[in-house]
Amino acid sequence: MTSEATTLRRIETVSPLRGLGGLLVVELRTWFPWRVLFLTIAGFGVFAMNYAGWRAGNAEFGSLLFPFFGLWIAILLLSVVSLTEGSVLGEIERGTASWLVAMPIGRPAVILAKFFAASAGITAAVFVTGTALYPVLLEASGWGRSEFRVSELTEVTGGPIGMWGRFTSLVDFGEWIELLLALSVFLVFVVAVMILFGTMLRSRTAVFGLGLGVVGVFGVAALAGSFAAASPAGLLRVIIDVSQGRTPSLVIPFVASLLWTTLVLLLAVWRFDRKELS
Amino acid sequence: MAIDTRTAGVAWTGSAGVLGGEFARWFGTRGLFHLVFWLLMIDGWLYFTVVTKHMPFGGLGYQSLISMLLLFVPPAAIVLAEATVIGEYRSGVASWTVSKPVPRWGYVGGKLAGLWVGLSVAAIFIPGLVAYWWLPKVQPYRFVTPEAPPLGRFLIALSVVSLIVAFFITMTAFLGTLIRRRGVVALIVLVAYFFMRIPPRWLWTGWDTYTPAGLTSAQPGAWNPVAGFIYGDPLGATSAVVWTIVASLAFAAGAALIYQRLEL
Amino acid sequence: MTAPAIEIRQLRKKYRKVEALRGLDLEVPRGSICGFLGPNGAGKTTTMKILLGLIRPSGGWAAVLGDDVRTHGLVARSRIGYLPQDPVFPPNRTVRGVVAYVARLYPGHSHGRTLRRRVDGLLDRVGMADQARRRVRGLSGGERQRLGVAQALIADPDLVVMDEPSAGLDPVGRRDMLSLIAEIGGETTVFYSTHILDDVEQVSDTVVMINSGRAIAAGPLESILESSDVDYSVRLRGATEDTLARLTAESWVQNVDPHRRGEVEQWKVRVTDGAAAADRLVSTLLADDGCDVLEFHLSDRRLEDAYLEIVGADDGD
Amino acid sequence: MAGVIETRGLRKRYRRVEALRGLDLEVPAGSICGFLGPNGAGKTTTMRILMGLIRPSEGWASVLGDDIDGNGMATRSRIGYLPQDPSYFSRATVRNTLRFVARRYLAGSRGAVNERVDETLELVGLSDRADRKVKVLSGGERRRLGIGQAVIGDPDLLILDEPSVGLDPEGRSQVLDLLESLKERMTIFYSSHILDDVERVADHVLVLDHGEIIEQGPMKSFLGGGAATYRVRFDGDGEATIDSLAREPWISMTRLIEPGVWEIGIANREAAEHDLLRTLHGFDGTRVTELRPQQRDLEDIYLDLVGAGDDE
Repeated sequence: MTSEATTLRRIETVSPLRGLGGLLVVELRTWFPWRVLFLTIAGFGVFAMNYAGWRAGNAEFGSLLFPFFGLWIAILLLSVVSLTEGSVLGEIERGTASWLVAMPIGRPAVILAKFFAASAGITAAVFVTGTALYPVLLEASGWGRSEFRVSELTEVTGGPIGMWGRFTSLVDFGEWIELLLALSVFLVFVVAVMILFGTMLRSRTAVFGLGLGVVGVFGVAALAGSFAAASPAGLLRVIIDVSQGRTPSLVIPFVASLLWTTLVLLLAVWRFDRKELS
Repeated sequence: MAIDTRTAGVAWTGSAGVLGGEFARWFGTRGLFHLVFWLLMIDGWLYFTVVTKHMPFGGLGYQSLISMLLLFVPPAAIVLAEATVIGEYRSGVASWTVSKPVPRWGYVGGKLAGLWVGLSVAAIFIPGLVAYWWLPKVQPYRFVTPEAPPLGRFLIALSVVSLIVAFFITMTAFLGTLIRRRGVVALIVLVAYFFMRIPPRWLWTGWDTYTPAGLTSAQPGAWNPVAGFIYGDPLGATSAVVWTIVASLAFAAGAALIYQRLEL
Repeated sequence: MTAPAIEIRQLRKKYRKVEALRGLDLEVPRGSICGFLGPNGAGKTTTMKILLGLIRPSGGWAAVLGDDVRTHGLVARSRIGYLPQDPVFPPNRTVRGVVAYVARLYPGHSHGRTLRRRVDGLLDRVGMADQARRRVRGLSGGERQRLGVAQALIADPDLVVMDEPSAGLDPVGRRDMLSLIAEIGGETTVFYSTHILDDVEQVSDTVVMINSGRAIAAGPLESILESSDVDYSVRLRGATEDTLARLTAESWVQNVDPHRRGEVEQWKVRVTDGAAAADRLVSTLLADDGCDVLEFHLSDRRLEDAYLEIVGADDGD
Repeated sequence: MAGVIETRGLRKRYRRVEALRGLDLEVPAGSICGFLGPNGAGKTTTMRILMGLIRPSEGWASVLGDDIDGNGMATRSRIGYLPQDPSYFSRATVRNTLRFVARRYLAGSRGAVNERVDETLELVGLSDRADRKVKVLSGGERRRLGIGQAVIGDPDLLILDEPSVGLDPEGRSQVLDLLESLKERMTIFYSSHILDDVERVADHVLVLDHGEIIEQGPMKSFLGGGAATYRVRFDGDGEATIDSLAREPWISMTRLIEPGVWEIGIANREAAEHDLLRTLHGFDGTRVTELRPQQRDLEDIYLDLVGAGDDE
């Protein structure tokens, strides 16, 4: 090693977040640009399908916004679970995790890099799709009847629950952004849960199955309204209320969900810290 | 021709070996795990809802049993099929298996058939029949139609659910051998599963005839056809059943053909 | 005339940009124990994967025990036991379960208790008897390798193909592997690749060397080892520089290939005139008092020397 | 001077299997230490404990003076580690992987880091593969990348788990040369099953079996310094030379094996190495055509220690 080594000093600082920067770059590269592009295109595709059918059927505006929203949320939920089921266990199985952790890298940094990268990727997809569609929705809400049947969304549960509601006018842009934020925070919560399962279970299939289960439970609970607002399901509740014309306060479920997410994340960090990497 | 009978003989033993291996796993630890999981997931939850009238399925008895099977088993089948087909390809277990005297179609066929039969027994038929046994013992005050449906129609309904599960297993396998990336394939098939529940009919009017959507999607205010069938409604979209079978066989054949050309 | 165990004619294989096999010709007689040697990336694994029908050749032809691997691959594989390079087994099965599962894939396999006894016997042969009930998931590299050998032999194959069977095995394991190969040789043909050439010398009767996709040497081990050159191996310690200079200056010395390991120097001295060397080598070496000769003798030509020479020559031209 | 690695009573239990049964080892600073032992003896488990990947069930261990129970971060920045079958970021190229590792160990300008990366690529012979994706590398090339990423942080201690498994003879001797050249700047602790390679390069040896150290010490003591026997071949029958040699004080015994070939026992090796050939050559008349030390090599000694075929 030539003399130039003098300009390179050995790292002395000791912190659990060492290496977060380098790891974040690597993890972000798995999400940007391809996965974000994939999610955005899926969002546009679903909207385009809805829009074409809606224009043809000349039905009320609600039957455009509402099914699109239901479908879009469902696909984003499925995407989050499918794309993060391998984020922790995949690396452990391949042996990359033990290679990383043997370096002067904080174990918490490995988990946080995965969480921030996935959250950034998904939030970007939600906001890119959401903001791009807003002008189209605004124009579309200018005509067409304004009452709708909510039952189409509830078909997810397979039972005939008829509920009628009115839909007055499209929410203004500020409220639209709040809706997107609520959706993003819920998805970020699901990311944290998937990462936690990754540090607790041993097979990716189990993580995937449990992930779908949790998303299913939260989704059904939110629709049935039986969950208290102080939970991520409360966020879904808000999205449904807003799209039914009501304007509930977003603060409580928002703060509650951030607390839930932080708690789940800390548990994942603690679990990974103690995990035996053979 | 002598040689071809030899090839046939070897192919038969190899394929039977793979299938036997899968069944041995399903009648061993893996099957037991699934049985316990599904009894809790289906019968446990149904009992909870029927007794406490808490959840949306509350108190609807046999129809909600069929709906729950249609809601929960297909995603599990998709996840398991993806883990088997792509997981074993990526880990190298597939390459190891077909280095034995096992034809590739025998490997793919054995894996898919093993998963389909195993999952159908552990997640559909046993939990379904167990529910059929205990549901009438719970006071049926909330049941839409209290008396038990005829066992024959009930079993046919369970078999149709099993066919729908076969559709999703083979579709995942087909896309899995084509794309071979775990997250993406599961996502595509899960979205398809979602469209089977709420088919975008404005997009293509053929949903109800050519795909399982005709069996799983519920018209607003009515039961999905399979749930309705157990109490005498005609299955209606019999063509959907036929096409589901045709599609499953086509997907399975496609997966086997693609696997034939794969470099392992 | 019974067909040879392996017959390969002008085999070619091209991955996207890389040409792994460039017209390989190879023949392994029945009942022989053939060492398949070559540097990393020479095409050994590609050749074996083609024989096992795992990948398709881009050109040429290959047959195992008379059956063309492309048209009658299945029949061929029903007579082959294969141990891939770093083998992967279904993680949730037990060690005994894997071997029994493989047995059932082959036509004419035994059943029930006889199969169980054969499986346990073989596990004992490879030193895995007390691991029989362990799950594959927790095995170490060496243990996986031993399980790999057992699953390759369980179906009494006529041809055993092994891709670096002793990689990751400890000395005891390697010695057991060699005695196992020697034992099954004779009625079963063994075709195995390895990088540990001393092992090949102890057990193989034929050798095939491959480099960048072509066979560069093939034949009985003795013919490979013969060589016209006269070489001395010398080990010295201490200040050896001027002794080296003096030696290379000698007329009867063609060249000296020095290697340093710790304080000990290992030289390979190629001489042109054997008689002159016998006379004057010792006195030349001892001239400098500061350098001690620990060992010197006519080098008994080892396969590793022949291998490095043949591969070196092939890379050279 | 305390050893670079020290353990006292190190134990590790996995459910039913006792992987380590009270390990007491010491690796002297500045040495190339060969860590030998059968498959499943606990070598990889030991290395993983030293790297903080898994926790010992009992006992104590220190690496570079720091107790491993601490968070071990500071120590890990002075250690280069190559796991048994390493895997890296699937999408990265060789250069990016090395740059990522360098950044974890070294602070400095981008230029300085790139220069260090190029140097390491040169050192392990991967310069022409620098911009290839890691997943298309062959087994041998992956092994070289493994050694490169272990060395790039200029560590004080190198822990390598079977660095040359799967390498061809040429690759193996390059690894030996590389370890040789690194010897001055760092202590090297590596496990291997190819004992004549270890014999050539290691100067300290540890033998582990069934979770316990059964022998450890400098290579010399391992190969048996003391008494040495030599086999000498003469041009003639060598009778006269042997008679006069027998009178030398440091010759313990002489024995005829076959015409012209004698076995000579010598009290101490140093004298033998310097004087034996010179004395023999001194006698005119017969000529010595062959001199071989009858030394049991490391593999023979290892097989005795491990009790070849001791599957009790």
